[in-house]
Amino acid sequence: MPEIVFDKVRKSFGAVEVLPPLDLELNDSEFTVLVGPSGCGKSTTLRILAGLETLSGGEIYFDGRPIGGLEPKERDIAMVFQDYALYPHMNIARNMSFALRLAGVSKSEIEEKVTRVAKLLNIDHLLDRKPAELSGGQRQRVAMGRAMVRDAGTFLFDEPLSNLDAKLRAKMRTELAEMRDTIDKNMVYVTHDQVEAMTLGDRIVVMSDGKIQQQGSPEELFKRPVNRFVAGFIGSPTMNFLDGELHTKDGSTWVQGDGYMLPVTGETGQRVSQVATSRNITLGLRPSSIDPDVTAGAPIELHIAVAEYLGAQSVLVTRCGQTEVLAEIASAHRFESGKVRTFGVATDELMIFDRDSGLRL
Amino acid sequence: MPEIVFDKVRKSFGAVEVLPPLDLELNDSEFTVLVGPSGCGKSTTLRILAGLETLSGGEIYFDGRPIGGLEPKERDIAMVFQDYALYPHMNIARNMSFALRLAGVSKSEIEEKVTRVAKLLNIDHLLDRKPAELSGGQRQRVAMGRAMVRDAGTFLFDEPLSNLDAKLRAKMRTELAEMRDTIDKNMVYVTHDQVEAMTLGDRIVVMSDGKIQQQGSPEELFKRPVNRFVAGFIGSPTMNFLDGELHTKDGSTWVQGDGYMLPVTGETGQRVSQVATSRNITLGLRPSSIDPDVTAGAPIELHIAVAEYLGAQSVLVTRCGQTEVLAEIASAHRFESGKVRTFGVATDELMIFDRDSGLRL
Amino acid sequence: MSANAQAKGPNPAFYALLVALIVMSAGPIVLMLATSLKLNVEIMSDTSSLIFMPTMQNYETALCDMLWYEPEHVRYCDPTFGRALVNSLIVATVSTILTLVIGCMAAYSLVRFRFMGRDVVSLTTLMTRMVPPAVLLVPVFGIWTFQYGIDGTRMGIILIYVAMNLPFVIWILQSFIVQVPIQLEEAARMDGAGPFQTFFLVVLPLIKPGLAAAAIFTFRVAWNEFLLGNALADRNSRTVPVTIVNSLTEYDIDWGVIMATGMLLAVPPIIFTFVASRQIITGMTAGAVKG
Amino acid sequence: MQTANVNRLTPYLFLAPAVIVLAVALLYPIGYMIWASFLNWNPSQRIGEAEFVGLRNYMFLLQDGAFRESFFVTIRFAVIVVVLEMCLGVGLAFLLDRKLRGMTVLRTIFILPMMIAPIVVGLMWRYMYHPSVGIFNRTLKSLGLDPVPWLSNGDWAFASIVIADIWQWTPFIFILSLAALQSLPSSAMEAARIDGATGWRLIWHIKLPLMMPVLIVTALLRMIDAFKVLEVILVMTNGGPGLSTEILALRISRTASEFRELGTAAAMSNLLLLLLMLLTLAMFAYTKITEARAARLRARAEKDS
Amino acid sequence: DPYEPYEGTTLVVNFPAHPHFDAVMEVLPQFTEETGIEVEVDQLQYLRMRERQTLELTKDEGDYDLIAYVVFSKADYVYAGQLENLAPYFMNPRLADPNYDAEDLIDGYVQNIGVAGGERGYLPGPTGSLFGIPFGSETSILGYRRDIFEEHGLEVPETYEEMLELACLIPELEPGMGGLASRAASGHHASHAFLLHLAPLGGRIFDNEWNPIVNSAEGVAAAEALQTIVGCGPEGSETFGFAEAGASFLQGDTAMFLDSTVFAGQVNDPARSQVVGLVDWAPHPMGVRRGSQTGGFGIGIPTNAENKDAAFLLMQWLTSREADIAIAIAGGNPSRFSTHRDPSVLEVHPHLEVFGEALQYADPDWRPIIPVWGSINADLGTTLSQVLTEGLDIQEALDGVAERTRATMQDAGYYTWTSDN
Ligand SMILES: Nc1ncnc2c1ncn2[C@@H]1O[C@H](COP(=O)(O)OP(=O)(O)OP(=O)(O)O)[C@@H](O)[C@H]1O
Ligand SMILES: Nc1ncnc2c1ncn2[C@@H]1O[C@H](COP(=O)(O)OP(=O)(O)OP(=O)(O)O)[C@@H](O)[C@H]1O
Ligand SMILES: [Mg+2]
Ligand SMILES: [Mg+2]
Repeated sequence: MPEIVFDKVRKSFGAVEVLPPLDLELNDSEFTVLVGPSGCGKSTTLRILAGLETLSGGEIYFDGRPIGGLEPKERDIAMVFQDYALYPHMNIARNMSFALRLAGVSKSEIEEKVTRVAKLLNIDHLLDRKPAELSGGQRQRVAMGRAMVRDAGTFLFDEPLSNLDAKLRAKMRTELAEMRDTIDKNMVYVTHDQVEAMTLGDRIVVMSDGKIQQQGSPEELFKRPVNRFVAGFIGSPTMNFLDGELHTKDGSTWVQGDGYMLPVTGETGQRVSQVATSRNITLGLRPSSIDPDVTAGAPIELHIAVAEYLGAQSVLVTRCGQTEVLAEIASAHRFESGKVRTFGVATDELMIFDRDSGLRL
Repeated sequence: MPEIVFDKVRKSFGAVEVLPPLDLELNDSEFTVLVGPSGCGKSTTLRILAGLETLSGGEIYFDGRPIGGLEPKERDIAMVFQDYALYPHMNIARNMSFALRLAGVSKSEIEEKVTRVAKLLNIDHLLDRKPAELSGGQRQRVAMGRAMVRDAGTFLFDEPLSNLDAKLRAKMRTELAEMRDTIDKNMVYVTHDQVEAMTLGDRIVVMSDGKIQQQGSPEELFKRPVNRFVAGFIGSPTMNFLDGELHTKDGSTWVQGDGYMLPVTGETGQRVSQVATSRNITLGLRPSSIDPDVTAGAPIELHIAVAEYLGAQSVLVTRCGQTEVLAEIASAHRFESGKVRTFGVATDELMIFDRDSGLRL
Repeated sequence: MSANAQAKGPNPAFYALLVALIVMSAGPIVLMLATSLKLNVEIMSDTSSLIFMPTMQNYETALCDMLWYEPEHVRYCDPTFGRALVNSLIVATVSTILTLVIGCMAAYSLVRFRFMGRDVVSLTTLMTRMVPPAVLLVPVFGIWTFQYGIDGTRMGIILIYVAMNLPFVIWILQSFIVQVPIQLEEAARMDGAGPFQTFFLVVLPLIKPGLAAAAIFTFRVAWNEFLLGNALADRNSRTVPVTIVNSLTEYDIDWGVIMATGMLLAVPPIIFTFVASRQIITGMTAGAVKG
Repeated sequence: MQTANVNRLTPYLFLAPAVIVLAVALLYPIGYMIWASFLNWNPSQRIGEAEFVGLRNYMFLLQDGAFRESFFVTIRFAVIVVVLEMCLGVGLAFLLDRKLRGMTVLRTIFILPMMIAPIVVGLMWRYMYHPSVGIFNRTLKSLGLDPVPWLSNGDWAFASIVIADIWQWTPFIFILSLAALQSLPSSAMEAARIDGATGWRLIWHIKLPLMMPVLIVTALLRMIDAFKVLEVILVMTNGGPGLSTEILALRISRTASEFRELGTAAAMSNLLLLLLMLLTLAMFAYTKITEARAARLRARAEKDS
Repeated sequence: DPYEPYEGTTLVVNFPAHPHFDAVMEVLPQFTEETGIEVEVDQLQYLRMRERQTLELTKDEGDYDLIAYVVFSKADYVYAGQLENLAPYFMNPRLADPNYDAEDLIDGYVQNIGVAGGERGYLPGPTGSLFGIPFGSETSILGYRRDIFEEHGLEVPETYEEMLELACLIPELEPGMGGLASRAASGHHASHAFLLHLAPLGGRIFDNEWNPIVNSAEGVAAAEALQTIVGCGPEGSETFGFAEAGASFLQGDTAMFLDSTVFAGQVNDPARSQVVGLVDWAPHPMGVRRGSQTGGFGIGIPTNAENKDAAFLLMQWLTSREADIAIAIAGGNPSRFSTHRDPSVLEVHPHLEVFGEALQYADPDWRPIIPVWGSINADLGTTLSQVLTEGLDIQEALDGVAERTRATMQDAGYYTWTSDN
């Protein structure tokens, strides 16, 4: 339950600099979700926090106390490893209870906890098996269970649900959300799953190449990304980016590009209208902002390539000029590929990014 | 490109029966997606197909030729392992090119292929590293790359994208779809990701406990699941199941349960009306069938508990009587939790399952 | 774990090769056994063949001290064989255990930690292996006698055997410890295990094959060692090899008795090997990590 | 790979028992021995009573033809047996790395030669090499072939001790390789099978490289031990005929106990030690250099990209 | 009763594993019975015993009260002051048995094994004194196959010429049979075999001023004799040690045997021998003089012994006339002339009569007993092995040995008093 502060933490492996100085604060009892492209340094950040990697520079503070030199054991941390790291020679029950046994917890209590968590994870029938005798997802659940039986001050989860099916994942998500709400722990959670990130995080930290791009609540990130990177990273299917020119005239703003011209309204429109007229920008257009109903917004002509059926929704892969544009629409609508059709765009959801710096205007 | 037939294939590990006799046909140049809850035997099926596990019974035929005794090598198969199984002593380039080198492919061709695939996977800057020096997602991409450089007749993918971020995953998905469409190979693909399953599969096979529940095109599975299990498994968020009684009268059908009464229309309504009147059933209601707009369908009163923000969409967790009901709605709508509100249900999307057998009526 | 070679199974050439190798490896030992069942006169004769009347006489001679009856062909019976056997068992077992424990701890330290003087320790350890015991004999005897005062005790013998075997154990186990996925140790540390708990509860069980192999050799050396044992042991702490070598005379090599004793002497290490080599099993770390 | 964030004392705690034992029981006597190489010392004297003669022992050795001869015999012997035993032992390990019934028994059979006391092994081989009643010559004769002067001809005697050593020590390599083989990650092996590596290629590309750390150490240890074999050769040939099988360890041992010249023996063993150390250091340096070079190349590649 | 003060004492003695001492073990209980002094015997292989004693004797307080030592240890132990001078014991009236017949002890043995400090340091002389008593000593003797000799009407050789001639004649008469079994294995076996011939053929290793003369004409003759014997010997004798040479004779593969008397005990043991009852014995043939070997063991009291007086009593008892006879009957090597003539002994071991005769000519100086002998002996042995197996020229080989020996002697300080340095 400490407040954790990363102060200019650096990490390099030999010549490879993974974390350029990183500043990050994790507030008391907060559920922080770390997202970012694969290889951006999420796991490294967790491992540094856990004390498994030495710092190449900077310092970490727990409640103001520097802990750079502390052993993992002394940091009171439980962790789910991305690669599980199960003890191959212990059965599942012993894998899960290892920490408790080390801590000298009583037999009955161990038994009780392990059984409860194992039930929760649907692995209670596997308690006698060795890790080698489990499926991938079952192993991941054991890794998860090993952390969940513990009573640590800080929990670190490194993509703990990536190998589980949607149903189980939903269940686990609920469980984690409950854990977040009922017990008073710091949790840091790495995930690639948008749903997990959005539903679990009190705060989401978006990293790229070891640098923090933005942090904030899920809604903040979705609605007000600071730059093109974050905008493209949050939301699935990802935002469409179209090159264009921004024009302001008489208080109204529009963007014109290869094969489209869209007015920019809403809050963005107002804000952008303050900025210089006529400027090269990148237009951000969420797939969900495109509606088959032309009347729902400004018209745009899209050349339909493929429709990907996803169940209730479908993703239309289309082209606007030379740029690929994805649109998310209800599956009820049917489209013929190869045709050109006019869609309606919710113009108040458009985002404008500086073409060079990528910053959102 | 063989036609692969599983004929009563059985597999048990000691006392644990993983696959009860399994019959499965994988047609020539088909992209088959295997889905099912964690631990249901998907990986085992792939491994048996690859020749890594012995059969406990039954036989597998490639184009009618039994291959039970063949070495993996002789089956002309490329595989992405769920746990990657990279060669720890080789750098990435060598990991990826190993099969090619064994096959005696010329140096320049190897170089060309590896570079191309590595670029595609965004790991071209890592080619000189050893697997231990990569992040989890990077390792997974190497595992993927190792299969993709190959020119095998059958490709097996065991959750190959589970540790990648959404953006990369989308890119890979596109790539795989292209592979599927351009080259003429059998592909078997295990995934927990609904989007992958729906967009990539020519056919989806739903397994549970080693048994095949249903197989068919994505749309078939989504729209016409044979039973409650499949219905619950396909689609995210998962279908809501409400106990109720089915009544038919005068050609119109409705379901009445704790706190709701909904007419069943559309094709299902017609079909069900043939079946005996007054019957205990389970009602299947997709979260996407619930609309905040009451006029969009039959009214249902839901007690709103939480709204989970997902970006463009939100998931409303509500209660209908004692049952939890999820609803997927556009985030634009705002709901106060704790309130009761009336929603509209698309009654033609309802599904009716036999309460005992779980079969869809 | 995985199915090897599927249904085909190894081919006849494999079995032929195997038989040939077994003959090569065990042939001399079978010959030894046969010899131990013959009388000297037969052994050294040109005409003796594979078919002969086996006699237990040589074994009786070797074991006369431990028999309940007095074999009549034995003129003088060495009364210390039983005692030597006990000594040998104690010395070999204790020194094997100590060597393994101390050795694998050191190996672990050398593999997993970076610290000042690591390379020096590592190389020095190896260096100590390079010194022939023949030249160490006198200094060791002198030091044990005049400085430590532990000459003639089992302790003294154990100490030198442990030291002699340590370099081997340390070096060989290093290469096995390297292969244990470090993630497991990290997991243990996250679970609150201290370095010693990590080592004993997680690393040690996973290097079983290496430990077993190392144990086999350590035991073998401690069991068969003669030179230092002879110098350091007094009559009461003497081990079996020392006793045996000391009963060999140059005047008449009693091949039969020597072979019989040789066979008997080999029994404990063979049993030990048999037990230990069961630990050499595949897939110790299977399922531990992915990657 | 190594662990981060540990108490700075921990490594030393793990090391302490071994270091203490080694220091007390080996380094100290070795110190004596190094000192002894500057003395004219016979074993009836306590060390303090011996006369200091400076480098005389070393000077003597450098001029001594027998020592030179024995030096080369040793190197020849060590190189030949280590190479052959590595090949055989590793090969055998591959042969037996499979699931068969009775595998433990089989393994034990192949380890047997190591378990027989060296003296007995020596006697046994001497018996088998016996010119008239030995099994080899007897077999040759019964096949109508000429008997071989196993131990009575210099070259044959050398071959004979090589054969005996291979017989006795191949199990050492075998068991360690087998243990290494069984510790390999099975998943990599499966991947290789999918990639089309079977038989030799699986061994060559996957198994051997992965076993390499163990194999290198095994070879190193075997090499060191080969420089020290004593008893078997002592019993079989006692270094003869002439000096053809008089390996250094034998000469050292005889110098110490038969000639009672501890100083010279110590000097000899110091020279041996020096040689072995150089070998080891060379190997060490080689691995360090290749590692460093690989790292450098990688770093450069990284920067370029 | 001289033994009374020591009743209940336990003496620890160190004996080699050797047929003589095996016989002693059978007689020893009698001592305990007679005197009440317990004896614990530590039997070791003789080279190991020597190693062990070397270390043991440097201790302040040794384990052993009485040791048997190999003859060439005399040089080391006496020089290092580790063996008690026996004079004080023989002077002590409480200990010395007046009936102990010292004259009867075999002269050559006593000189070779027991005495030091006289001529050349290792031989008797006016300055010498006694440090041990021969016990388990041996000399060389010629064994031959009576049946073969009779069958071909051969004479028992009395001179070297005859013997060498016979050695090469027999393989012709009896195809497949060797003439004379000799050891010749590299090292001390070859050296021993050479020395065996060197003394009778009139040679020595050193002259009186420690100059090596092994390469003299006599030396060459001895080497040639060895070469002839090995050449006409059984197959593969180049590698024979004592045991193989003996075995070859016992198996009936060889007609003659010339080596230590210790071997005689096995000839009529059916478990070891196929020539039971077919062997007769003759003295070591004469060259230019008679000179059979002397060697084996003596017993002495270490200076660091705990119970020296009792040890002396045991020593005296063991070498007494009665014990000598008893031991001889049990198969040991007698230390006394009288034992070789004793009827009760001859009844069991008739061959001892010949041995007794041969012993008159035992040569105590057939090889030098000096500390550096070990390395000279080894050099001689390897060089001779090269002569036998690699065809090295004898003169050249022995010149080499002489040269190296000189250097060794020089180093060891033997030429300190000779003029030219
Ligand atoms: N060696 C084994 N011994 C016993 N049971 C095993 C063994 N290997 C796998 N199993 C069991 O077989 C079942 C199927 O495993 P499999 O790996 O095929 O599952 P999966 O469908 O791939 O699951 P996941 O999605 O979690 O990877 C699991 O319940 C697992 O526990
Ligand atoms: N030992 C190492 N040597 C060199 N580079 C390394 C090493 N370990 C990790 N890296 C690099 O550090 C970067 C960050 O790795 P990290 O594991 O933190 O990524 P991640 O964000 O967890 O990615 P993923 O989502 O793929 O797990 C990666 O680019 C990786 O290649
Ligand atoms: Mg990671
Ligand atoms: Mg799986």
